Amino acid sequence: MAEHNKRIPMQHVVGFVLSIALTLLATWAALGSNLSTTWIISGIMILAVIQAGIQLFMFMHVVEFKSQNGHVPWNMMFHGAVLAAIIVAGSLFVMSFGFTHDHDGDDHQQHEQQEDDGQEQHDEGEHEGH
Amino acid sequence: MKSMKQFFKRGLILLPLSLVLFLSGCSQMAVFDPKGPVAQTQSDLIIYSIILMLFIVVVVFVPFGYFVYKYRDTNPNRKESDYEPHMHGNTMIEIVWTIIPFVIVVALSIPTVNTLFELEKPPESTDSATEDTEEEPLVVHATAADWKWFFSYPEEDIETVNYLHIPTDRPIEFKLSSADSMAAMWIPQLGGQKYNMAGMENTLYLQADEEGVYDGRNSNFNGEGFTKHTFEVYAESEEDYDAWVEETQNEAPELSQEEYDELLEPGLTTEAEYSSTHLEWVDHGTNDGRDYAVNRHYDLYGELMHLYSDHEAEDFMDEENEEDHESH
Amino acid sequence: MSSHELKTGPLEYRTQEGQMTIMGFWIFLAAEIVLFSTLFATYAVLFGRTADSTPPGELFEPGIVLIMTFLLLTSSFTCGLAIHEMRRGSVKGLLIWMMITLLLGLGFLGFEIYEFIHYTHEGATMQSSAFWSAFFTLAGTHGLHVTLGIGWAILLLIQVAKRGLTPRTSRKFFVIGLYWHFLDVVWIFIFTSVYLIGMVV
Amino acid sequence: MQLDEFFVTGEPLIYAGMVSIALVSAAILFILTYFKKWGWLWREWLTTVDHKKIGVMYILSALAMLFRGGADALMMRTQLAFPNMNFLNAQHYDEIFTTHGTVMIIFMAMPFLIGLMNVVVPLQIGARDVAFPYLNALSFWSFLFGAMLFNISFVIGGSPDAGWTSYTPLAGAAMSPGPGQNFYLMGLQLSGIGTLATGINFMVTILKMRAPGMKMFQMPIFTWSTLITSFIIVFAFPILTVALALMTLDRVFGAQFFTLTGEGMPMMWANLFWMWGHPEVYIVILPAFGIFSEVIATFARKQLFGYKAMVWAIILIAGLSFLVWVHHFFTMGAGAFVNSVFSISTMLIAVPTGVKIFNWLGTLYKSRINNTVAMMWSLAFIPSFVIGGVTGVMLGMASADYQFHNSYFLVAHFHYVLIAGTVFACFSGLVFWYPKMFGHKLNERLGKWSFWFFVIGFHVCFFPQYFAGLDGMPRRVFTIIPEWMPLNIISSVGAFGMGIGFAIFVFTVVYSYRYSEREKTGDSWDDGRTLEWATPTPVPFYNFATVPHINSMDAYVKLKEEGKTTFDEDKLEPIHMPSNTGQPFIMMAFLFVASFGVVFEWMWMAIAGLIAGVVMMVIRSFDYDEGFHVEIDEIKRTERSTRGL
Ligand code: HEA
Ligand code: HEA
Ligand code: CUA
Ligand SMILES: [Cu+2]
Repeated sequence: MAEHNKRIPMQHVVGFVLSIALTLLATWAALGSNLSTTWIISGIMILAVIQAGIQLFMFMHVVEFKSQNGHVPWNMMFHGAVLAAIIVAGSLFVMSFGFTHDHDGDDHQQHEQQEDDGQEQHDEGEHEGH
Repeated sequence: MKSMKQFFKRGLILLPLSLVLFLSGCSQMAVFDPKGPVAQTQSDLIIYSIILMLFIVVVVFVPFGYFVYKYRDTNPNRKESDYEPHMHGNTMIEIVWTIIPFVIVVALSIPTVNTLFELEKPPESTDSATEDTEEEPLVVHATAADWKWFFSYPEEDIETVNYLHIPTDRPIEFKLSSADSMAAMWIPQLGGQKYNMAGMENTLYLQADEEGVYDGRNSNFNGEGFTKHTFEVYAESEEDYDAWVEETQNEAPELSQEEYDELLEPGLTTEAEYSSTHLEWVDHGTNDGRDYAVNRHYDLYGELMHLYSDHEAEDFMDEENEEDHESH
Repeated sequence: MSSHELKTGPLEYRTQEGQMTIMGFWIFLAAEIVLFSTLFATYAVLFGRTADSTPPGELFEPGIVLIMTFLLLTSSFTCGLAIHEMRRGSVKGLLIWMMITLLLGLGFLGFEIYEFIHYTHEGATMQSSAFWSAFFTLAGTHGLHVTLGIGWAILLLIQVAKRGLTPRTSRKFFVIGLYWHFLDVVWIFIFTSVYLIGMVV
Repeated sequence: MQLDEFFVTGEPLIYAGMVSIALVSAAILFILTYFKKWGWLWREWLTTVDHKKIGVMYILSALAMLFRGGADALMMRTQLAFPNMNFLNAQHYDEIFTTHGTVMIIFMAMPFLIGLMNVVVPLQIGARDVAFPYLNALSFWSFLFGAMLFNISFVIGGSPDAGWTSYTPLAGAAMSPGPGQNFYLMGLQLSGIGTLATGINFMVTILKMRAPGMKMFQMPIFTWSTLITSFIIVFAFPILTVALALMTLDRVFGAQFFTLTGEGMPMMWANLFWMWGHPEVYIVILPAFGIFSEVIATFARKQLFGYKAMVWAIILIAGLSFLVWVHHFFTMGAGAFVNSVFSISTMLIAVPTGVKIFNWLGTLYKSRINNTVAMMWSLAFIPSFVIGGVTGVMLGMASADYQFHNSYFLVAHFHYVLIAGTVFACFSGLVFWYPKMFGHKLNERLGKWSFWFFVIGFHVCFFPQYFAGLDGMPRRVFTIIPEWMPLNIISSVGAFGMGIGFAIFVFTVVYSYRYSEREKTGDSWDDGRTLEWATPTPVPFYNFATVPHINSMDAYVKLKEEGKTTFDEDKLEPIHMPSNTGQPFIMMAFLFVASFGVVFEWMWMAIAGLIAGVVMMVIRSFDYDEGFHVEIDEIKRTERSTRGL
């Protein structure tokens, strides 16, 4: 990366501009647009992942191979992301049956996964009152 | 060497030993003495898995014993060809011993998944006499509290403490919840357990095919009184059951909220029955009922009972229970 | 350990000790990812469990959060510039950009503290419900990391002022750079999945 | 707080415990002072950063913890031997199984294995120390202070009593008031920091400090298992850190994560606990697998069968270990679909584990077995562990687990894997590497006695428990009903058999210290295959004067065949070594004080300790100590004397 001899590191500037832009886009999508909730959530989560990528690749030199660290940084970040997915999605998947929102009466969403599997009557029977 | 031989023997002895124990024990051990369709399914599944596991055990133990015996350095019959220090592997055989276990796992998974889904439904009638009547399951709310059990029959409007009556040949739909700590309702001879948790409700289907008295208990550790957190299940014919219901409705006192709150206090209690249920003012299985007991008795949970195994508490309970049972 | 010295390349990678520390720090960051994802998972599972306290939709304010986000994003950028200056061999550039980074970080912290106090006044505290416990713990853990980062960076500023750029000091700065960017990544997810989603749902 | 609340009172056993702790401490202080050993202790041990010494300290502490956990176990088995025993009351029994489980897994099994890793791994890869020696010392002291904190609960404040799993809401502030549960939280938190640091340390050590030329797929298998274990540690321990922190917030600061009030969610604790807890059990089994591989290959005098498959099996097991946690709460009611998914993923672990078992059998095939004590422990592992493993798979069948869960069937399963796997490996590895650590072998004849007592006792103790479980005996009951008596008596007899085995083992150590021949060669067993046996004994503090170029597996076998040693006088260069430091010890002592403050909710103490700990970190940051160089002359002198040149 001969870049580092230059006075102004373009990579950083581009990364910065992109992250500001993506943040604004996400804010607009969430607060200004009238997309459906599902779309907003998945959309802004994707934007967040892209931003994380910008930090990792443009600021953190995650693939700086001359560092003698080989694939380790990249590898650790990748597996960290996999674990993050397992922990967050796994917890939601497993714990969803514990939601006790009988006050807002919207417990069907929580059982989606199981219902998808043709388990309608049961899950509802099993967890009425949630 | 002496130790070598012992080694070899132990491997061989364990096998028949386990078989003997299994065969002689099958009729007595609670899990292998099922008294209803749910426990029956589980017992069948377990026996099926034990057979496969014994196969694996043999497949490992036999070559193990043989190699350890044959290739020991001190074996007087060693041949030159018995030693190949540079053998590094064999792809063919490695594939074989990956695939066979995989196949066994598949063979275990299929019935496991099937029964899992089956257990979420009321058991299908096994008795040909009742086949066409297709009875609705009897709903019983089983609520655990430190350290007693409440069984509420909403339809019948009765409630019992630390024991319950059920009709045979009819599925029971247990609505499990807890007033405070997490418990698990387990009646080994009728089927496996599920957790009782405050603020939520689990459903457990069980059914008895044979009349009798079965031991039930909380199997999930929940503090000092855990060991005594038990109850008894009286499975009886439809008629006897109906008679019991009627008798309880007519003769048992009503359950007042004050009395219920007192019962909820952490500690042991005796058996009791009432002609109304606590569901009228609280269902611990709902979000609103989750902190009912904690709010009332917050400061009492930490108090020690100094429970010894032959403490008065137990004697007292035994006596009371005997009196009680004359009426059942 | 002196055996693996390099003669070229960035200072921080020249000694084997430097390489190992940086690799170790990447591994530590992986552990941090897991730490924060556990907090996120807890937050997600406890989402909506506000009991009788104020729901988040009524308290979250896009304005403040957006300012906080820009402060942190900018600080991440200036931190990148600081490390860039370091690699160009400029102690002065490093010091200046790093101090700007810290000021931005302090600004972020100031807003966060203000925000927490505000919520507390509105009756949303760590104790009021599962949701708020999860919220304060997640955001608070991030805030604590920022605080530690600032303290740590100040120590390093003193060291580099005293010793100039050596393999050792530049390694330390490189590592704190990684840390700082990482905190930005975490914040992006807090911003998105806590605040934005909290305001949408 | 009153003094009589501070000290645990009322139980003769506890008074006895206090008296013995006081006596032992006094005796130690007296001996140290009398023989003027304080300086020696500080210089040689408390401030050391040498991986070998740290390893030895880990192992000694772990043996002490095995004694403590074992004493707990014997008390439980006494209470359970007959119906209506009144040796322990319910409360005391609860405390004892809680501390037994926690001590055995966190403060015995893990530190024992980490100790062996510390001693062996740098030697196996031809390194002079671990990557971060200072951090390594920090890890050890954090473990030891964590363990001490947990153990003093026995006499001060009261022990935790909610099980090693500490399920909420039982373990929450409402149902378990008082410091007991806080000891669990802070003890584990403090030692957890060290474990995480160890994981990072070993990953970097193995990735960056291998002898020149040694490729990943030429590493000794124990090194491989250490690498993968470290990987699991790095990804699993932060989950525990968070879970413990959240429960601490609940208990000490009134947060509502796992409470019944404020819409907290007790189930989430179980979820988080097992997300760490399941990987944890593989953290204690994978290094064990590594040890067995080394020992079996060495004493079968044969290359490990299917090395590559063995490595990939470890990797696969590690990967799967993060996908099965729900099997610990199949009965929570998550529904048939969730249970099916986790049931299948659980059973899949049988496949790579089976590959390992069969490869060990393959190693024995056409071998020349030298039946030493170390080998006997490893051989005994194979059939015993298979019993534990296949019953594990039975537990993995969710619909059957409804009947096994929380019963003695489960207790039998995990002792079969933990003891036949982890404990046998600890004994095997300790006996195997003992001459490297202490310069003499353990007496083989006594070793066999302790082996047979322990192994037979083990089967007698735990095999009947499977049947007790099938007969409906739940775990964690403090007294049994008459129907379960026959099985329980047998089991208790077995437990005491193990106790005798352990006692003989301790005797063996003392006996061998006095009577065993001192080691002269580095390759104590004559059949060493890996680089640790290429070092002279005692191992010089810098390990290798010169490091050879490695280009094959079983590096030392090759060297021996070629008639070479690792020592090459012409290539000597000054060796750079880190200096000793008391900082890690002091830093962790402060954090110990802080944790103690949290346990009793004395915030002034917690904050003071924390500030002092932070000050130590600042001092460390300004510490530019460069270590020192060992000059060529000194290296020559050392090598000549140890190698007898
Ligand atoms: C060293 C520790 C260790 C190890 C290695 C294992 C290994 C396994 N464990 Fe175990 N387990 C524990 C420690 C361990 N466990 C502990 C401590 C608990 C209880 C905690 C508590 O509640 O307090 C527990 C609890 C536990 C449960 C929860 C039960 C319950 O609470 O109801 C389950 C359920 O699935 C389970 C399954 C397994 C499986 C499938 C394996 C597999 O990895 C086993 C694989 C090995 C083999 C199968 C044998 C060799 C293979 C072959 C010879 C090939 C052919 C075999 C087949 C095709 C089957 N374990
Ligand atoms: C590595 C882990 C490990 C190890 C090695 C052991 C070792 C032993 N365990 Fe433990 N055990 C657990 C991990 C372990 N256990 C866990 C996690 C639990 C669950 C806890 C919970 O439910 O929360 C548990 C629970 C548990 C129970 C169930 C308690 C209950 O649910 O009510 C029992 C009961 O028998 C038991 C017994 C034993 C015995 C007899 C040993 C023996 O192997 C011990 C042998 C060692 C010694 C005996 C050394 C002591 C020696 C002396 C004191 C010398 C002097 C003695 C004489 C001369 C006789 N254990
Ligand atoms: Cu919800 Cu159980
Ligand atoms: Cu597990």
